[in-house]
Amino acid sequence: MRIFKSRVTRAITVAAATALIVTGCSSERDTTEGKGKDGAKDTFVFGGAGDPGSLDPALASDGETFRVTRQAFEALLEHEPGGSELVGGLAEKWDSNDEGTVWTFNLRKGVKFHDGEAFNAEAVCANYDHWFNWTGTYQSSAVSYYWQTIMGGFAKNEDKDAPKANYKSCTAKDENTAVIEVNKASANLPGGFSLQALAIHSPKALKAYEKEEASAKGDAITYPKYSQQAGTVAGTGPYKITKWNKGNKEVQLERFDDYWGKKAGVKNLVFRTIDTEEGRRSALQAGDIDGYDLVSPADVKTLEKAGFQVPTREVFNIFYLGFSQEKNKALQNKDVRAAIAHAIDKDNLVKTQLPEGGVAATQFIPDTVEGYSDKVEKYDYDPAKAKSLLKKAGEEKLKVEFCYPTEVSRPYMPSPGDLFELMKSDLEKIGITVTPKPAKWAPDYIDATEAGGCELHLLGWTGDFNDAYNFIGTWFAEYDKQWGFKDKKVFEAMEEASKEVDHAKRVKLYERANEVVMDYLPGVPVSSSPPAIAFAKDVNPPLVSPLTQENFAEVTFK
Amino acid sequence: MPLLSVDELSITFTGRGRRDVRAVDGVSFDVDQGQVVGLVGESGCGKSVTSLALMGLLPKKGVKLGGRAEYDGKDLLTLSSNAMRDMRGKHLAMIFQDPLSSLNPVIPVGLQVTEILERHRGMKGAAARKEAADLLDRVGIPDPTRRLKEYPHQLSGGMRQRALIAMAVACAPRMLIADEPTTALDVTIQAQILELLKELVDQQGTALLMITHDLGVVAGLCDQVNVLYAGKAVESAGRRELFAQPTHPYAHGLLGSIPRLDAPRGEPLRPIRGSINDRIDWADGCAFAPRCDHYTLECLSGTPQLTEPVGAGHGVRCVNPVLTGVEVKTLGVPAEQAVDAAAATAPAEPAEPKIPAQAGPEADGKAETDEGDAAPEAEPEAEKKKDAS
Amino acid sequence: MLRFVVRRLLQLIPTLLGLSVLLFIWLNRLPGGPASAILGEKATEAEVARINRALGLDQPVYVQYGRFIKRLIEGDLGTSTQTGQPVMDEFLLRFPATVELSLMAIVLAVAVGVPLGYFAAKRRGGWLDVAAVSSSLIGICIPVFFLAFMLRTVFSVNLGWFPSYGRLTTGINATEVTGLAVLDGLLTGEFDATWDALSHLILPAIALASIPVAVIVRMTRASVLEVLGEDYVRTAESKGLRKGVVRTRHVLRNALLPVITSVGLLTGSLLSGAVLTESVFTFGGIGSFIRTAIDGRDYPVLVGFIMFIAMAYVLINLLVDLAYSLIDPRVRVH
Amino acid sequence: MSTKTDKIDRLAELTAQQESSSGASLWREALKRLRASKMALVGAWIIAVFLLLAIIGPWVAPYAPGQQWRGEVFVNRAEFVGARAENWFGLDHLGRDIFSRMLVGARQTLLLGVVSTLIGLSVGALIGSFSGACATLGGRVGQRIDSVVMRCIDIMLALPSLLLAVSVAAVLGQSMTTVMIAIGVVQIPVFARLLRGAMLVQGGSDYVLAAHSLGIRKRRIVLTQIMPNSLSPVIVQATLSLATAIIEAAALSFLGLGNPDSAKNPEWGVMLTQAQNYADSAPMMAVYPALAIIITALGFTLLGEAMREALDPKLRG
Repeated sequence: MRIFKSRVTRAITVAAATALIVTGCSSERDTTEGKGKDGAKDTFVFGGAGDPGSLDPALASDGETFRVTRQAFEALLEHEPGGSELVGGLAEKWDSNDEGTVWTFNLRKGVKFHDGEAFNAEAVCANYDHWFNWTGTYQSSAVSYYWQTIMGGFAKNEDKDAPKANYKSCTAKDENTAVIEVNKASANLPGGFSLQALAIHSPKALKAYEKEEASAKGDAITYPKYSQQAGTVAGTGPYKITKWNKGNKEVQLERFDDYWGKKAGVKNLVFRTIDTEEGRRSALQAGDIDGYDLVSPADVKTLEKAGFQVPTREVFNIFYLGFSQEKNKALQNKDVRAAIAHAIDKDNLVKTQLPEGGVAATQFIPDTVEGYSDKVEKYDYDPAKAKSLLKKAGEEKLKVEFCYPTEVSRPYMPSPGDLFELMKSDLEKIGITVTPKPAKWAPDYIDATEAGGCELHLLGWTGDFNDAYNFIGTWFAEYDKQWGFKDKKVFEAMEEASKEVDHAKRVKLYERANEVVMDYLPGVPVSSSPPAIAFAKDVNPPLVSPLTQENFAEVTFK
Repeated sequence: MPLLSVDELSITFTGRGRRDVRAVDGVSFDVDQGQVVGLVGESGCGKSVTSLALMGLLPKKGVKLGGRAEYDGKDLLTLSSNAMRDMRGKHLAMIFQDPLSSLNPVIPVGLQVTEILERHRGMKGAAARKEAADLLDRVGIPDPTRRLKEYPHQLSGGMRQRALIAMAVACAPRMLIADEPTTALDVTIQAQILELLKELVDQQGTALLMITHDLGVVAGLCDQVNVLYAGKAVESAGRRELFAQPTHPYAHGLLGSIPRLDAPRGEPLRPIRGSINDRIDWADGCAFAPRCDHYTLECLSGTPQLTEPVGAGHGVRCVNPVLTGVEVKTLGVPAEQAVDAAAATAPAEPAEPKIPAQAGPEADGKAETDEGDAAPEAEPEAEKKKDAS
Repeated sequence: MLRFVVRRLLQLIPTLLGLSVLLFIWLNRLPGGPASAILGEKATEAEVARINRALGLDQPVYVQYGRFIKRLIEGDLGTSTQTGQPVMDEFLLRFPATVELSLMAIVLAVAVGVPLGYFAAKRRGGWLDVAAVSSSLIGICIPVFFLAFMLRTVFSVNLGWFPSYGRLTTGINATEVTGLAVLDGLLTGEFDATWDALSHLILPAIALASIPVAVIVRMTRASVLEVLGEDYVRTAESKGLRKGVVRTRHVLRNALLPVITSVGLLTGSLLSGAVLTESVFTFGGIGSFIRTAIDGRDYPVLVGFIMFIAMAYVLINLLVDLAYSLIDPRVRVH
Repeated sequence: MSTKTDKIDRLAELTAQQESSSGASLWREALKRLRASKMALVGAWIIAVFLLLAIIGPWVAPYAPGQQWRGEVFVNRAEFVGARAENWFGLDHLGRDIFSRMLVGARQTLLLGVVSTLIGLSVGALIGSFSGACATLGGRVGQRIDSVVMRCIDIMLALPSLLLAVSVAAVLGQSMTTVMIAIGVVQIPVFARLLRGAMLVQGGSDYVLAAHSLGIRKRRIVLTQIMPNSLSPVIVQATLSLATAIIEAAALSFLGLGNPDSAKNPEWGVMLTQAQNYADSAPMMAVYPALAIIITALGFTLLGEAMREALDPKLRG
């Protein structure tokens, strides 16, 4: 005992002393970090903005989770690297019947799951059936949001408010052909098959999942244990998840050597959470991480100047100023809405507040999405016209409440408070009195906007896949409290487009729908802007994706 | 050659933005082996400061020392602080006024005794503890081994003072300074402590510098007495001489203000007027003049010199000395007897001719000190816990 | 002694009950609800209703309070709306990091504050005193998060001496024993982990220590000044004891008594500071967790944290009292 | 119990003692000492300048705080406009004049400090004097009540002030008023303890006993004797609270709970928080508000501490 004690004491002293010396020496620290035996850097550390919610993407609906799981799980379809076109993923080819209800997938051969299981049609069906047969808390839309969006409800809906199931069946026609049937054609297909939430897990892992139950206890939903630690989950991706160290806020992944495609460029991939923008920037500058997402637009120039790489993504989101017509009756007048649209100096917003590559928007989808129309009515910046429109409407002393979220940075609006300030001063210029209504993003702000409690509000959307319905369909297909209007022309245009199965025809109908929507002007689409992403100097970065679906297996060190 | 020879000691406090204050202004006295010398005066007269200066316990900053204080041929005032550290406790030891606050409350008494043995006598562990127990036993603390383990707050007031004395005599110092060692104690205990001190002086031949305002203590213990007023010795004499014929009006007044049992009923006390704050600068004349019944214009012409108007070895600093002795007629007894009476009563029957201010001992250090408002009626000897410094 | 402890612990019960009522009322007064916090942008009314039903939020208030209390007694602080994990588990997971950081900060504060306070008092009015007092005053006046921010910019981004965030460098997989990374490294002999953890700790600890240092400097200074004027110090000097003995045994030992109390009870300000520093340095402790809970309105976590602190406060208080009675013989617990 | 409480209690004790012993002269004494203190002098100067700015700031500010320079000078995101003739401190991230915003912010900051301190003071005084009155005059039941109240107050002291603020903000929504209330709430236990302490000391003091023995009603004693005499510790604490309020406000902004309407009513804490996002490209944007906060808080702290020292003989030499 005594010997032990004194040895420990001595060790403490020695270690503390050395530590102080070593940490005092900067070069020492940099060289010892993340190197393999041969001295080459073999760990790529990426700074995320938030902790993932679970390691099972099927339970998630947020980008921070998907960024991690995407490296380990693959869906039937994927998007082309650096673009938004659908391409084969685990399915090499896919097809549907004319009604869009039967989807046939020709699966890739020689694919292995991380746990050694083989990938085949039965595995695919096991996944879809697993989700379809979810019970209990899994049926909560907090857990299975994407499944419900794409496939509707479950085999046995436990809640009468749950959507009706659209998923019918999945059959393994042969080893490499899976057929998925749905009840009704949907605009969300085939795009939905590419969602990370519907990525394919190993059947062995699925069996293990089924032994556990998510539970709702107290005020929140408890995620099942398997999704909270590495070990059980297994996909087919180029990396496998080896450790989730929540205390250190990091998820560690390791190259999967049996990957069917090109093997990952760096052996270890680590996602570490750094909650603040300036924290991530500092970490990159200090050399503690090799890249991070959601770069503050203000930092892009300084980072580039210092030699960091800040590749520009294509835009795939939309940021808009919403009107709640029921909350403020004046907004029911199109002239008032148009006046506001003419008052907003979009170019200034884009130039001063949004990252490089941002563009002013003319409609509620970015120009990268099929269905974008050049013929929509554009409400150009024109304060004089805005004023005269107000006068025409007899609303020269218009007063509006303007909601904006605080302490949040969304991919489409890096700093809402500042965007609000600029718009507010725009509106004041044409004589509108603006009352600021700031609120915390969740739940306060979301609640208020959803309930139509905000006369003017700032929101946006990042597309899940390349289909215009994924944008405008969520807002203008039917009466929505957030917008508080009923307009037959708009609703009909949407309905028509969503029902069309033929792709080319549907795109045309979307263009038309966009024109109708912009003619009605339910809100002001402001901008589309790519969230900036930055990498260290010695990194060959992956192709950046408009859907923020970067594949980190492409990364290598210079 | 005397053991300690203080020559024209002066102590000045200097402070930024403040006027210099000369607390002690040319005090001289000698202490021989085995002799008990008293420094007497009311609070603020400089007696405690003198003792601290001799011990080298005054802060270096803001204090200017003048004159010499030779102990065994070494000038204590110029000794380096390390040399002084070696002297203290070993050659010179001091007993303080308030035994409770003078003992470290969170350390057992034993350690406070052994630490000095360790420092100066190189004793360690059990040997030191045994010696400490012997010391406590010697100063009359019963059950010393148990007491060693106790903390100061567990001891009674008298025992604490005994413990302090034990520490002081632990290294058999040749010179002991006692600063009001009995002030904070109950009267019965006071006598015992004085008795103890007397014994120690007698047995070990230690020289004792007794600092007190208590004339009873002086009468009972001291061989030689120096009466201090406003930083200067105003009268310096042997005990008997002083009590027989207090010549300086201040000393005269001090003795005269002792209430006596044998005084007739209704006889008023005769306190000295005013307080020590009513003083003039020694440079301008006699500092006591404003309170003096005998003062003349002559008193204000420069510092009075120490003369010997009533006999050799009896110095008086006054131009109008009182040559009549303590007013014998009011005392009703001859002067010579008065001394004996005071001496006899002090240790033995302490309740009797005490100075009024001592009736209630100040038990702890928290008592208020309001030096400023001592009314003329107040007893001039009302010694406060803290000396003006 | 034991009775004292038991009594103090019993006193905890009414306090916590009262606190729980307050917290419950507070929770019920809150606008919005967990449902929309869970669902985010995608919430629809029907879904919110479904979640509320699932969580039992549609039941009467007293039923909800009953459940609230029952769960508290079971040590169940609810489930975090952000992470979907039990609040208790989240705390336990992150507690060691905050303990480690706080300990480091306190050690730093004591190591710097006590000597500084002591010498400031010894050389009262000298340059050291002026420097110590004024820097401690300034230390209190710098917003903690700003200090943390400056430290990171200077020592991590510009000089590159210390890591800018986190607890451990990736790739250093220390074996967990106690959860305190520095200690674990020492216990398992993984010294690289120890100094990696230490280097991550230093900047946040300095930031977190800024207020405790200021408090300790001033407490020590005032206390030493008081003790220096005490008679027993003069007694010790009169015994000719060596300087070191006087300083440690007689001055510091007594002067540090009130400082010890204050160190024990800096909990509140330490935890406040931890929320700020940890979130600047993304240090994976309770502090940064609370920060995200504040951002995400994770009420179960906030409520749990308040209960947790109240308990910690009472317990630390108790420990300090016990420690005090051991150090100061005048204080005896009955 | 804690350092905080220790200091508060000591302050209460001291001033109460002084009041009761010889009233006005001790005030004068303290004032004299205060005047000699360099700390107080520096503090007073800082406060004087701050007050001046707070009063005249919004009038002398060259531009409206919300006015934005557009196009011609503030383009291309990261390029900030630094100090120049028209804009002494340069432009912020929205192209607004930082100098004007600092000036207007001085008043906001003062307002915030004063109002929140008043909230803390009034509620704290109510609780503290109630508790103190119970303890001194209420017999055994009163003492029980007092001990319960004080335990709650102690726990409130222990809770991180930020959490209290978050709780308040959560219920009341986010606004300048919320910030003031939140910071005020944090001060409540401090003042409650202070007043209770003062009352307890005075409750046992001679003049209260004398008043009591003269048959003066208890309530009257509290109102006429004890309350007025607790004034000086309150003044000291209020000065220190102003400093705390300014710093707390900054911390609240950092956590996103600051004043949301910062365009027209800029407040230094919010300015500092916003500036941190641009620390890399425009560091001066953070430096101005940070220095302003630190210096102002320092001013109040210096004066408060000097006052405390002047009142406390133990801290004197």
